[in-house]
Amino acid sequence: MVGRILQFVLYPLVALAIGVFFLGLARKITARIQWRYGPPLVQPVIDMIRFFYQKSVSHGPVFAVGLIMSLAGSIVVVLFLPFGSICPLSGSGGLLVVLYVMLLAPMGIALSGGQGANPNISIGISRKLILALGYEVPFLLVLLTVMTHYNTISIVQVVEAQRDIGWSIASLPLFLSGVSYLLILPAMLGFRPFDVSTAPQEISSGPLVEYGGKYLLMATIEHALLLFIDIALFVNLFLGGAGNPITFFVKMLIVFVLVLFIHAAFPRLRIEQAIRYLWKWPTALALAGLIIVTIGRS
Amino acid sequence: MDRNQIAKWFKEPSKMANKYSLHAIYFCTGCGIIEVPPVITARWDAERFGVIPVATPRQANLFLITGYVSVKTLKAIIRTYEQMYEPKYAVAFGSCPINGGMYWDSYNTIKHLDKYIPIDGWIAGCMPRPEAIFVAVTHLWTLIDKGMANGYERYKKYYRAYRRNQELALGKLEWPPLYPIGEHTEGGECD
Amino acid sequence: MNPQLILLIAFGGAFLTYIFGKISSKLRDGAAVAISLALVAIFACLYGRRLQESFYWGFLGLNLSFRLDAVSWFFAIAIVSLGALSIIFSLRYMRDRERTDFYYSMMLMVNAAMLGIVLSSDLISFYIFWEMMSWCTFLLISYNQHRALDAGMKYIIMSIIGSVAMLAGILSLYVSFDTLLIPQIASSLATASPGYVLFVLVIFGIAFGIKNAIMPLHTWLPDSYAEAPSPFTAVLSGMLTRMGVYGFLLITYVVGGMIGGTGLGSNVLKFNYVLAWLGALTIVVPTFIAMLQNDAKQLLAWHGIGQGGYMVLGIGFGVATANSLALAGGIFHTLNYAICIVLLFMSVAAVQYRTGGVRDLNSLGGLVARMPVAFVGALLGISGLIGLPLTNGFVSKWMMYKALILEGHPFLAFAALIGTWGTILSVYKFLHNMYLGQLPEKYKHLEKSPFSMQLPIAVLSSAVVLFGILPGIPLRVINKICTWLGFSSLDVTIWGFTSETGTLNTMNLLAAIVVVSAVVWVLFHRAAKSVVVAQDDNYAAGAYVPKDKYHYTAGFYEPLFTMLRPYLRDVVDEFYTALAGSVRKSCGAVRRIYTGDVGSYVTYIILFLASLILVQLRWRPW
Amino acid sequence: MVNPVLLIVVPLGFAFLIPILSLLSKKIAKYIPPIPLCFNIVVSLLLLPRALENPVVVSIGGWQPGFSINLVAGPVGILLSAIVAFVGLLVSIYAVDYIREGATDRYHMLFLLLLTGATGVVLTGDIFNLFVFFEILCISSYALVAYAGDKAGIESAVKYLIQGAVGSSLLLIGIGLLYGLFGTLNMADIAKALQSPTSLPVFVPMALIISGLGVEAAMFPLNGWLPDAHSSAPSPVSAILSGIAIEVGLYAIARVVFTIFGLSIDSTSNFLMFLAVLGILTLLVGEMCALGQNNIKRMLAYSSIGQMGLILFALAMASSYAVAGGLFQLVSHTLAKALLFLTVGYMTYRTHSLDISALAGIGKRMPITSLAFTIGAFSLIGLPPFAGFPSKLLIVRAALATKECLFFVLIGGALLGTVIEAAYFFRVVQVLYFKDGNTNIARKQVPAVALIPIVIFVILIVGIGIYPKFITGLLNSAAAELLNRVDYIRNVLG
Amino acid sequence: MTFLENYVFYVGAFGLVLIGLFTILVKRNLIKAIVGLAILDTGVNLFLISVGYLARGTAPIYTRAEQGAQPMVDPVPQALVLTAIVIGVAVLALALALAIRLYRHYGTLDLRKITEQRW
Repeated sequence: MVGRILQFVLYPLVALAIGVFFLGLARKITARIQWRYGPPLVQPVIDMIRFFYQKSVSHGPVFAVGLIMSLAGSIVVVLFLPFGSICPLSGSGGLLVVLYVMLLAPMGIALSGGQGANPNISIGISRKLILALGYEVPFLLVLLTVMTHYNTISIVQVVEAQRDIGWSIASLPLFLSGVSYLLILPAMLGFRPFDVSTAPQEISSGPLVEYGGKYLLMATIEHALLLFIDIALFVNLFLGGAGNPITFFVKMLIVFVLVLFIHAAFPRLRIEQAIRYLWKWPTALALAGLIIVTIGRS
Repeated sequence: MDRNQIAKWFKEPSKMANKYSLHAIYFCTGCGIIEVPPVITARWDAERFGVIPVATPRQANLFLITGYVSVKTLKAIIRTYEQMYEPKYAVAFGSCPINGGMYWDSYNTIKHLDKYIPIDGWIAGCMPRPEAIFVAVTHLWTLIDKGMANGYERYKKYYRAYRRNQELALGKLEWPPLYPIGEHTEGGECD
Repeated sequence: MNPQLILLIAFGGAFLTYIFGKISSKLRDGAAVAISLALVAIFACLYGRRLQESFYWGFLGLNLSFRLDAVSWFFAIAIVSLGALSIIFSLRYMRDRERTDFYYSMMLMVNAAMLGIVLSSDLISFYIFWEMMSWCTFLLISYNQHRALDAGMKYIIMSIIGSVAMLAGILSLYVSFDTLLIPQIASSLATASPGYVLFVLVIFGIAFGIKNAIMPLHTWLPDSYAEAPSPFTAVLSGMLTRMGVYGFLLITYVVGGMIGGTGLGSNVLKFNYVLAWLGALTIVVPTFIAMLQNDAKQLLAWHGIGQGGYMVLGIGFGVATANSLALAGGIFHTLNYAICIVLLFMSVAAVQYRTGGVRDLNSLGGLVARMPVAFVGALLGISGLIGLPLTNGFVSKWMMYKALILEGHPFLAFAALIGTWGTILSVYKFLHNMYLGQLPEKYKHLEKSPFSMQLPIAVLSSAVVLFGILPGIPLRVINKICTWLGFSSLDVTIWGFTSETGTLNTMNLLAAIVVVSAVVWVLFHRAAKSVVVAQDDNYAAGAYVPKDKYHYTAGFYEPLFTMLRPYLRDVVDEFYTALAGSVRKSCGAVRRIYTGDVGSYVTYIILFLASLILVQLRWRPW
Repeated sequence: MVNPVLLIVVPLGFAFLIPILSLLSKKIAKYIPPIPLCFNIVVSLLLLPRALENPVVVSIGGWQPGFSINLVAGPVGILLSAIVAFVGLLVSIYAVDYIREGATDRYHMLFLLLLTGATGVVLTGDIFNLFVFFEILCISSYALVAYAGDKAGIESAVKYLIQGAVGSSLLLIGIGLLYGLFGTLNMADIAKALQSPTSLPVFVPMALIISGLGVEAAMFPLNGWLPDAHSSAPSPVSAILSGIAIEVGLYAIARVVFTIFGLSIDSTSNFLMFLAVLGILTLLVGEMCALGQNNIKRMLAYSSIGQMGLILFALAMASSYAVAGGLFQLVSHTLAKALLFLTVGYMTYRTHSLDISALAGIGKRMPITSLAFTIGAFSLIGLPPFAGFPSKLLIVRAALATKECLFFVLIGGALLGTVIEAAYFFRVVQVLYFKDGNTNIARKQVPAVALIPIVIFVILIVGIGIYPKFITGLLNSAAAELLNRVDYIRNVLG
Repeated sequence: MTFLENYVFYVGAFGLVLIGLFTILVKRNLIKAIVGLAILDTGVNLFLISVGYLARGTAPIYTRAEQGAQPMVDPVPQALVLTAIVIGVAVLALALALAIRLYRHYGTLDLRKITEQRW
């Protein structure tokens, strides 16, 4: 019981730590790729401390409530994802619940941003939602492929099934889905070339325009957790999860660095280009995977 | 980081974080902006010091004013400065904001930026080299450490005067005062 | 309390209200509220009761009979409670309008007719009440005049097409089996030929499909929803349209014998698969069309179509695969959708009431500061529509998705899931453009919505959350419906489901979300204080954004639309419009027969005589 | 001892009394028509119990049936004569106020003559007598259509007259041929002599008679006069023409087809099928023409054509259900259409225009009249709980019960017609209530004397719609009588 | 010849009917159409008479009992024709009256032009 409670308390903190580490790593590696020295790895932490202590303005209650909802949603999603052997809330609805709880984060940001009443926020949210629609099409297809293939909606069972038959990404029908997931991962994480919704140069970082101080802190934490969630989901579904947290972390790290290379090397796409891309190759791959799985099943 | 640093972190986390996380907002107000890209890109890489450019004053705590300030730009500068959260630092770049520089007799530039918003540091030169920006940043650190980078407090204290100067230069401002002005009295020009 | 008495109260109440209205408007309002609340009380008392009444009333030798069982109770309680809430909502909304007597009596009449539909146990009384509902609805839709007239025409034409199809179906059943009692037909159909069963299914499918606005038959809906008076739109979208769902359940029951028996009637299955796919189509296309709308009610109306697709998908699929989870999901979604959409329409109506009828999304904004209750209603409403966890919509959608995935129909599931994303995009636009964003100067001093509007919104909002947290409450009744339809019952707990393939426990979710939110809130609270500033104090590259000069939210999803607009035309509607145009044209051509020239008329007479004799000579039958 | 002859003699006498009495006072004429019509209703109701048991056969002049002119007051006859008298009564009450200009005494005389003719047609047992009464009906209706003396009325009357005269000539030729074949004019006698309608010599008179009667009964290609006449006549006349005259024509066709020629669906189905097709054709053409109309009375007239088509279709199915349904439809159409014309009469009187668009906003100015119009329209469409619903229900059921593909298709056409009908009637209802129109029209009800018939019609429509048993018994026996040829012959000839 | 002898009245009657119909169909003038109606009526009447006609029959009056050996023509059609003639006259009178009124309204009797009441 104590262990379970500890899991509940510690697991989100671990996830947050990993997420923040990834944020720092992202800045560092990007800098190295750009032939810069880069900030210290703890720079995001320093930033977050500053945000914590800095004053801020609020545009109304929804401005805060939306962010709280968003962050809470992200933390709850973390609780649903197995992390190695740690999995506090696995038995409560499975992947479908994860899918829906994941909606809380963008919805919260969108609500909060809406209250901000800034033209850049409007544009940013509009782009964010459009982009979300863009990557949700292949993403949902991928998830459905996995769920149909293993005939379960529980992530834990997907992980267990992979323990017997090897990684999903190595098996044929799911290979396509895995590739598709990898292709849309930058979009899900808001990395380049899909960072048009928060483009700083163009729309003053979009939904984040009015955030400062603790608001920005929460948005940063939310982003860190998003990194954790999306990558952990990939690792769980396609890379066989892991028996212990360390292996799991290593797998996540590999995937993240892969995404990071794309992030550092590509310019930003316009929103139509992004959608066009997302609905072309990743969707085609995911669809092919789903068709194969469906045929194989029947 | 030595032990001293760590002790400082525990003692005054807010001040330390402010120091090492200078998120800068700058306007392309004048020619000085040409020096900023080298500063933030591979050649000089300001990110080493935690200085990164951000897109909005809400996230920033460092305001770089790069070059001369025309009257029209002044309005945007004031607005942006007021929208930054405390603690906030303004650094003027080049000689024009200091005294008008080569535009000293222009009808359309302001001469002393300090009359309109409080400036915490000046970088002289026309143009200053990128290294000068690093010097400014390190100086700013010192000032922050000593509690002397307190332009925002000055602004609050003498807001009435600042506002009056701003209105003298720009005419009536559209937005309401940031701080309560109270009843308007004669005099009280700062510095 | 027998069903006739209830109907007598309902219909009599409608008439009485009209008469009272001639005496005093206060009396009328009181009567309308009292009658609707009395009906709610009656049905609340009748929970779990089973009634069956049959009496000969001299209707062409047909018995009219009424019943009350799980399914009719479920729908009836929804009808009367939503009806009562809309009546309460109307009190202020309709106060200074003309013809309010007519409005109230028609509202009560529609409710009474819907009650009649769900309480009737034979098809002829079902049909009578169905038609009464149709024309009452027509009158109410047309109430707002101007553009409402076309909407009303569209509605009534499609509705009449549906009901004549249904009439033919009903009478064909009567001719075949010599009975119209639903249970007897159910037992008779078990022995009918498969082709005949398919005929019955299709013809009733058309009738109920039109009412439920399934994709190729949906075109009446958007305009009608948009143009009807808003409190009535709530009823129209919440329950009236969903009479189609009730109809599908009825079909399911009628042909249910075929499923329960040994051989699953293949035609029934095919029909239901087609239904499920149509449901999927209905989810996707209208939901995306909804994004294009700039009229708040039109937007919600398209969602009305889309969400109807979920119900049809759930029921059709549930029947096709004998999966009670999907079926229960479909039925539950009917209730959830009704609550949410009524909530949303009421919140729109509250805004309309205060802003003087504005419902153009491009000219509203920022109303959260002025009308917080309406905003909370709208927020919970859209959360329910999307299916965010801890709202009722989540549970029903989860049930359907799970069934679809585990039965191996990922494409249907995909349609439903992507529909959710379409929903998010469009309802966010709705919420944002109406309540968030900038507040236009002219609405700076808008008053809060009056209490009689806040009350229904509050009640429905709490229902959204209550059924989301404790889905077991309605699911217990729905379970009974499933068993009535001949399906296996579900393992329902008060918190969700327990089964091997995947459980749902809303308590876990609730606890997690509440605790985590509390922690986050504490963190938030511990951080440096923030100052509340005016909405227009925001950063736009240092410029001061002049008030009311710009509206940021116009063309909210423009990049997407430029991509999708060519594909998101309502082709069906265009087809119907063209069809109607050509019918009108051909009617004009037919009229030319009457040339006005006596010579041609006499020629017709002689030709007719000649053709009669010709018929005799050529077509010699005798 | 009431005698069916009274049903004809009394109105006829009163009709000729009117010009004489109006010599005394101009105002008295308009109060006269209700008297004989009330009398007729009473007589019909008194005859009803007897007629239901056994048709009352009266021979005139004391000759035995077969040689004399006789009246056969069976359930159909009594039913229809009661309806004629009843609708006539209500319309005449309405006309007390409505008909103000022109030679009012002659209007009332012609009105009574028309009703006399109609009563005669439904009661007579003699085919030439039928022709005579028919001519009475027709000539008085020609004159009534022209009553207003305006351009439209005269033109329509002339056209009506020419077509009607041609039609009655055809009818007369047919009667002559029948007489030449069988040497008798008594319908029962002819029926007895005529064994099968299959031979050409028998068929030709039938074709001639059907075409002749069809002109009056508004069968599809023969109804060129109807929209003109019904729309340009004064509204009470339109009500009578639409509500009674064409129904009587249809009754005559049914009588001829079923009783004289003995067609039935099993032996000689094809001709009846042809009639059924014709009925649906009439229905569709009527409804389609009505759809685009802007003239409200013309629209109603076309709608009458459509309804006639439906009745013809029902009668042509020749099963007892179908005929009962057809008669029910006949009754409900009579009530509804008379109601519609009466309400429209005052509406157009108020707006000075026959355009539908001119009726905008009338719902607020004349609420009761508009409500009555709405109810009439709903009843015609066949919406519950109005009288049109059970009748349509019966017809559809009968068509489905035939289990013949053709009838399925045809009933599909009929239902399509219903949809079109709904389209134009609902449009008018919208215009009445939901369009803002001319606000100059004062809010004023129709005069009470005109309101009485309207309200009675409404009550009847709703009453029959809710409780159709009220008349179904009578209709069933009427249908049985109409179909049962053998009984008819036995009853008449003894 | 016997055919013509036996059926001459029928032929004549139908000839008249056809002429009448032809007139109504073809003639534009209302008066001519009315004349056509009259011809049609006459034809029909003639036809009715000839239905009851017997060659060399006597008038059907029983008072001349001595002629009993001779067949009598059928009296019924004659009665019918009397009625029909009366009706025909009434119709014609009405038609002509209406024609006068129509001319006042339209200033023409051309039936092709009097088509205000249509579709």
